[in-house]
Amino acid sequence: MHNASSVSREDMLLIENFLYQEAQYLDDGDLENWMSLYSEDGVYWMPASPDQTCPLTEISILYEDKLLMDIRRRNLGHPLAPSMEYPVRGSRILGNVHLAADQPGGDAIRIASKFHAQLYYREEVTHFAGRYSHDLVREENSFKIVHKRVDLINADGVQRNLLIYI
Amino acid sequence: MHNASSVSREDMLLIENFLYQEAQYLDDGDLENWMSLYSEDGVYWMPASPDQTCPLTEISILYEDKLLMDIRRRNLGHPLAPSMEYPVRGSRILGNVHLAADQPGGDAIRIASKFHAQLYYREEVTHFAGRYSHDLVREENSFKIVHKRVDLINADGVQRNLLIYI
Amino acid sequence: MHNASSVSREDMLLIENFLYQEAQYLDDGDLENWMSLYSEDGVYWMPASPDQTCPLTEISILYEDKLLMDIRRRNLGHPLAPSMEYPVRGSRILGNVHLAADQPGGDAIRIASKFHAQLYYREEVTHFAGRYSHDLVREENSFKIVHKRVDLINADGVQRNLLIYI
Amino acid sequence: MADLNEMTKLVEENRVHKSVYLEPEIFDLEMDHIWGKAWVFVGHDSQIPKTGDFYTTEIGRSPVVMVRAKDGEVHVLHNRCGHKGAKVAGKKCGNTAGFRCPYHGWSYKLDGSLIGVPNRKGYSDTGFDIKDPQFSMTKVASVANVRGFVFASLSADVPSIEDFLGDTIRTINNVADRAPEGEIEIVGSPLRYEHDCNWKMFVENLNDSMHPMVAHASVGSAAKSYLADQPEGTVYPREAEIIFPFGSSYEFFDKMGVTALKYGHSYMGGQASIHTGYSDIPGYMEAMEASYGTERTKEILSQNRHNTIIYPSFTLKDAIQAMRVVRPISVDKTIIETWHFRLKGAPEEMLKRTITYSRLINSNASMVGPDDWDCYRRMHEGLTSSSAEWVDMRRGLGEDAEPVDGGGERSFGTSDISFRNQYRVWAKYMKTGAENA
Amino acid sequence: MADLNEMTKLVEENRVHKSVYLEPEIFDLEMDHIWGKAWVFVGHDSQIPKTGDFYTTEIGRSPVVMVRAKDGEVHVLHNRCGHKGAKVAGKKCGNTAGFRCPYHGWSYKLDGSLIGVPNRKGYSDTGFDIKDPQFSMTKVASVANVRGFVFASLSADVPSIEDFLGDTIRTINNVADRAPEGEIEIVGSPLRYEHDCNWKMFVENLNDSMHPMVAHASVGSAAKSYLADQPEGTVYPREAEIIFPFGSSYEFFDKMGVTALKYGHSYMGGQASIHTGYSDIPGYMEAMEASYGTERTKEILSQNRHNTIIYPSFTLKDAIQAMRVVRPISVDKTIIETWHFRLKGAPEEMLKRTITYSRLINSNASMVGPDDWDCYRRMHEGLTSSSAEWVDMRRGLGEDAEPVDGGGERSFGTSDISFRNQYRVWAKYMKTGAENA
Amino acid sequence: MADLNEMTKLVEENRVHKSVYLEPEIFDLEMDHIWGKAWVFVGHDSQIPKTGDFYTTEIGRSPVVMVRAKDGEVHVLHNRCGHKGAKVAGKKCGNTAGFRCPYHGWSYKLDGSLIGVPNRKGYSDTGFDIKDPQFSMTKVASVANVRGFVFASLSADVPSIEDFLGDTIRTINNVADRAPEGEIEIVGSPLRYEHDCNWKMFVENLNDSMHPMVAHASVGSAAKSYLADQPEGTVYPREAEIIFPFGSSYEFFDKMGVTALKYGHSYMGGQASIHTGYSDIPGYMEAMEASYGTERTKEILSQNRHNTIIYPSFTLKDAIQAMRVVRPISVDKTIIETWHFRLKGAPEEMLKRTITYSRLINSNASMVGPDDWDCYRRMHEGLTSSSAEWVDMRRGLGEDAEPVDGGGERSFGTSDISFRNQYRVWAKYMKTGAENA
Ligand code: FES
Ligand code: FES
Ligand code: FES
Ligand SMILES: [Fe+3]
Ligand SMILES: [Fe+3]
Ligand SMILES: [Fe+3]
Repeated sequence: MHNASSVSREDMLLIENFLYQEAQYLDDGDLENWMSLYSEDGVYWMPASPDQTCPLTEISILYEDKLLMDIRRRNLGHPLAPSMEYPVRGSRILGNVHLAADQPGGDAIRIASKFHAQLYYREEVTHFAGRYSHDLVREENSFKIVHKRVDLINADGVQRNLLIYI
Repeated sequence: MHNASSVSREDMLLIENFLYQEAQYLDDGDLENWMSLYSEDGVYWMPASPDQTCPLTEISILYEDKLLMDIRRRNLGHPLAPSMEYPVRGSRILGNVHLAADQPGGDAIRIASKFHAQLYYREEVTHFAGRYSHDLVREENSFKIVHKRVDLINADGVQRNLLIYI
Repeated sequence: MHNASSVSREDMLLIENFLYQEAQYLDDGDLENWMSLYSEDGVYWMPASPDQTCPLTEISILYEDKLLMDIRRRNLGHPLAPSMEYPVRGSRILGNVHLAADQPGGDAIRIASKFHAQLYYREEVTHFAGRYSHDLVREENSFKIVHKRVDLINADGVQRNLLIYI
Repeated sequence: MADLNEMTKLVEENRVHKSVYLEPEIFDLEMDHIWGKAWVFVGHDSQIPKTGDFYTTEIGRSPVVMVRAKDGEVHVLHNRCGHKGAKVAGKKCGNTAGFRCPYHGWSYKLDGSLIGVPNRKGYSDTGFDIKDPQFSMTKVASVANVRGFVFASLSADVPSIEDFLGDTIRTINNVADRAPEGEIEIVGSPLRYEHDCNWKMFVENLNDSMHPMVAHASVGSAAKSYLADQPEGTVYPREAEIIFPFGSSYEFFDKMGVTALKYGHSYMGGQASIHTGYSDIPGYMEAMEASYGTERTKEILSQNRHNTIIYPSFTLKDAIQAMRVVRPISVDKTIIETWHFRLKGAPEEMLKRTITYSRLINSNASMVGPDDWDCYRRMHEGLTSSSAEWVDMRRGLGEDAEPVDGGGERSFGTSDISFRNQYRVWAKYMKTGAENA
Repeated sequence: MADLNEMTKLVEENRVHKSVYLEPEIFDLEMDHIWGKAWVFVGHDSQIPKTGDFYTTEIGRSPVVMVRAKDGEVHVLHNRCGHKGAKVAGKKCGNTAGFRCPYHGWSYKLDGSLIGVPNRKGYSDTGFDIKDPQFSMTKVASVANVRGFVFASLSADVPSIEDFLGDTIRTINNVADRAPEGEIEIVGSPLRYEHDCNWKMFVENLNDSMHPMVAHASVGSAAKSYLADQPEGTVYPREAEIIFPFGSSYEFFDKMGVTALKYGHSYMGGQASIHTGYSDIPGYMEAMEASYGTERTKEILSQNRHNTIIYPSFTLKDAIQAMRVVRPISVDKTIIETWHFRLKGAPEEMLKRTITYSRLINSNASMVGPDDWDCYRRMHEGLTSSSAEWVDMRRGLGEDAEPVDGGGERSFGTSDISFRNQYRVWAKYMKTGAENA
Repeated sequence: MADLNEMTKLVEENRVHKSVYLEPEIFDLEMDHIWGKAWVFVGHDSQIPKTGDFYTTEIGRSPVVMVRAKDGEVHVLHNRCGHKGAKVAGKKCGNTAGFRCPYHGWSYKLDGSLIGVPNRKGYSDTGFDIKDPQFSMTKVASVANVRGFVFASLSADVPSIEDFLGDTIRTINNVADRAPEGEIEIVGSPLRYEHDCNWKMFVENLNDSMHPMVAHASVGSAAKSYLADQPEGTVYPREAEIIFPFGSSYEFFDKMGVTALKYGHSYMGGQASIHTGYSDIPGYMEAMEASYGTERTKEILSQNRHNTIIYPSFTLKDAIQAMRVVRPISVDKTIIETWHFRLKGAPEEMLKRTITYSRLINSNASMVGPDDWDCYRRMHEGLTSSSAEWVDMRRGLGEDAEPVDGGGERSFGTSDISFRNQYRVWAKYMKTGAENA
């Protein structure tokens, strides 16, 4: 069980750069390398309402394991997909990165941060904002994501097309 | 009187986390804890024009001491307020945090930063951007805010509803 | 040729503050001081398409050396310019600052970052987002910018007036 | 445009005029003549189980609130204050002892009747009567509750709900019968997905079985290529079971058939649908047979309809516990809400499969929904062309559709018959309203 | 819609048709028939104290510039270049020796007359005459300056400003008389607050005293609960003095009364207003009596009007040094500007109280303004309902309003009489324009 | 508004009515009567060098695709699927073996003819004919290729391209002749710059030589002040060479002259333009003379036209290798695309100068473009004024323009003759379409 003191400043810097790397892969649409940051049982979750507790019995915008990540990787930019005839370009900014108050327990560290993302698609820029919550486990001299939760401020609001992870 | 050298890297990190904490409380609409970050004579100021010098003899968008903060805390989400029937959800990002060039003098440190905030309210996301200026005094091993100034880039522009501090 | 290890944490902090300073000068419309951050042969480039390789034989949104920076400095806010009768106010946030994977070679360090900028002009806020790439050379105990590349996510999209560097 | 007789000229036997998708004036007329006349889906009463529970939505452009009154009855009220017309309930849903307008404090009972007028003496000798309906939150003209599915019409002059639903009621019943306890229950908040298209493009698409194997080919091939890369004997994941049927052959869909019904309704399949192949979920059959016995259970599960359309506002499937609600916003904006429900008495696994299905198919971030979105949007982009005035819908006109017992006409699955049926009814509505549609 | 005779049908004795708030065509007509005919508030001449000072704004949809000319006279000019029509002055305010259009450089004197045309020979033998008004920045047809308050009308065919203002001039005079030096002075830039509603909803609300104790109840109760938690004998803060009156009783407001005047104007109170209870500010009485003597001072301070409405564009109070300007943008967008001023010769403390008041009540971030905003918005949301066509305004119709000296009719404070008065005038304007309104 | 006879009333000899810039209905009519009738620039065939290369754009509101077919021929097709009208090609440009609609998979040859209809048997006995043009991606009615510049008209009833272009063809030829190989080649993607103005304001401005020395004065003075601060004998930078001519005197522009042509076209200069003073680029003359010989080279380079307008959609210069395309979006939105090209066989330095020029003048971030933008926007802001109905264009009416060989009338450079010419033609188009314009 982690607390602020148990994560060294060096580790926080490593973690920040690790999160920047993840954002960079998504900005570049490089899902192959992006997936490699997730552990085998890693999961990406974007709830469809604030404070949603269960991804299995309530609908989410996204809830994907590596199986679906891999299918999505193969689908991204697919020549047969009408929606994929247009590029998606992104710029994600993370801020306020800090050790989360609520820790998952076990050997995972939960890092909370705020994000603003802008995606350009079909001549239109869409804004996304909210809170990231990354559960990380140490691996060699880096980390793996076992769980990433993305809480949009408008999770239960009207949504537009989303073709890649935020 | 402070200058860059007089604030240690350790303190800057503490300060950054302190500011992130403040943003987090506002994102969560937790005004009770948010107020606790302000000193007894702490003040929050959002001018209605750039370079406004006096909050008393010129109109501001917000200029509140702890008295008004406390009334606002009690009003937030009040069942009798038409405007409060809808949640406000926010994501505030601070960037470019640095020791301000102009220091207030006395034992306060002025920290300047940039912010982008998005608030979701009534099915609509509103963007706010500008500059924060926090005057902080050390208290035990943390800080208190004695003065926070929020300069919107459109301070003198047309404003929409604002139901919580930025 | 630089790699992550070759830039000390102290330097990264100096660099971050250097980049914040640049953003601050632009937010303030202070082109005189902004220019002083560029080396004599310093260049600012905003391509008109993603992956544009040549600024000379393909059109760019901006490609300016110190000559043009200086003319622009003198033009900014010029009383004879119809477009300059209105102020431009900005808030630029940099995030994900890190040593770029691709290094320019020589004694320059390439720092990559993400930016979100909002400019208020003519009663309207315009959003800009994308990736910064700064090539820096050390000078005394600071740095100079020899090359700054600004890749907008919508570089090849429809553009609106832009009266100052992003 | 505003001339109603013009409307019928926009629909011919084998095509419709592009203006039905593009003209704001026509959209305005639809709001009155279709959405103001037809029975429109409002919600499911399991959203408001307790007294005072309410849910707010719109019928066309009219804000309404569905509320559970003391007597347990479900009311659908106009969400408009009888004083100066402010919208009374602002929340999506909640629970209250009664309604109170936040502007001047007029208060209403859960059935919408006005009970409180502050400082009332100001109305003496003005002809004001607290009982006068004009001052209440009036009840929506027609309301019906079918197995918990609440439909309402802004018009009093409507066919009976039984006549209106016709054979689609068998889909509704089947959906509920599939619950061992014979009841369903809405779970969680919906997906709300904004489409930059006219509402009718979405409705047509529901029974358009010429598009899945083309517009949704990519996700299927991505899944196949993924599986191809897996080691021998990898267990076939549920996701594949959900994704692959979208790549079913034309023959498969043609055999499934499509049935066009009165009032613009239609459904695909009957005995078989793209969901027929789903693997059984442990414990479900047992629970069903315990409730219904073997015979009835077989009977219930033998019905397999894919996308029953209850025109213009609603669609559901038998085999998947999700329903979609059409919310027209403007001539080129439509919000599609997807709601999910539990089959009471069934294993939670059923709900989980539905949730997985809907995330993979209906979510704005799925690998299916955005491709449909894109096709609708392309229609808007293409129809602005000066090169053509009409949209063709002749497919299947060459074959005689055979009558189906329970009503309607059945044709091969990839026929345009459901489109033609929708527009025949559309033209009638636009000319005269529901009664003779 | 465009048929003017239709307009009068939208207003009945005890109600108005919802289309007056919702129809873009009606808004367009209002721009011509009301905002193009009535006297509209432009600004206060203390905004432009020095020669060459200018301030730009709009009258309806016409950009204008208020400018101080050499002779010290205040002109209101159409902010439109006589050449190709470009807006000449772009800034909100500034100082200049003359106006120069930045497109082709035509230049104008501060009174709008054209004095410079570059490369002029190109106009020889074209009938061009530099004196021809069509080439100048023409003066707005009617302009009047009342104690520094500048009103203008786009129409030449208007009643005299005295006739137009009628008894509201006593509010203007009182506002200025409350300055020991008899003059006020605008301070700082205004609050500019965007409302997603029709401008008339805001104007009605100004004399709607049925709403404060309901729509603004929360901030009062929050303040009370705060005070309850304070130790014994905590000094009663000024903020409470400002907030609590919004919770005043119906009786209080009824006693205050409301007076409806010619041309749609009205005001509440007279002897008493919600500001009557304000504590005195040290030094103010002394300054007043030094200027006016005891008698006259008492007389001045005895007038207490709350929200005098000068229809359609302007409202001010006697006791608070703030004025609000109505800026209609579209049928459902209205910008409200709140300006603040100093009473020349009064203690700075007076200004500070006004600033505090306005921040607490008028700011877009206050705990009062957003609740009004929400009520207007809810009216838009509710009025789209197909369930009703009319908005009721019968309150007080049962009592005979008594005539007031100085003109107008007075009724109890919570009567709808000011609304009815506004719409009676609205209908006249829409039919014929100001002259016979 | 929709009455076409009204249109001619909006244009008088020396002025036009402001509604031509402000009225959405008029914009809609323009889309049909001008952009639907005139020859409109589509693209340059060097954008699609190889078989299967395509480029998508719009003619007015019609999406089209310019494509290189097997035979090397360039087709301009309606980018609309013959099935249900979806836009087929979504990319800005690309290469393909044929077109395939992503909705239901209908496929087309590069000439637009339909070749694939999945599950086709559903169309048996429906009168469906794969050869029927209504099911194809139809060819745009009129297409012409002039030295690689592709023009098209949505109407078949058009004048010949030669008749239409008239003397502007000499600009096109000169632009290509300036390439030693006699051919140009588009380089890179364009600048796309959104203007909040009516498209006609931009078109007028192209030959408005009363504005540069005023609207663009600031950048020139900034450059001068910069140079003044440089040490003696600083080399005169190319940027100055580009910027300074915008400050040229009225006399200079008057001497340059402006020539108005049939169909609304016009150009400035002839022998001299603001680009005449450009320094030579090493190697260019040699390359030209090697190709053309001295005489012909001199002849080619002696032609100097500044901003030839091919009304309504296109403008180019002789001496700068950039062309601008007008894309009207709505009554107050216009996208200006600037494309750049290489003179085949010329030193790369020529291209570099053009790129520098365009960045300094045409970019949305230049110190020139935003000032033009601002002037157009100010016209919109000013024209809403109720104080005037007309926009004056009388300048130069006093002088008799003399006929020019090659057609058209020439007047002094700062005359409004090109505006008057544009609106004379505008009125004809609006009344009747191109044939008699
Ligand atoms: S509008 Fe509802 S109480 Fe007045
Ligand atoms: S438009 Fe003002 S000078 Fe031409
Ligand atoms: S719309 Fe193109 S194939 Fe159906
Ligand atoms: Fe589909
Ligand atoms: Fe109020
Ligand atoms: Fe120009």
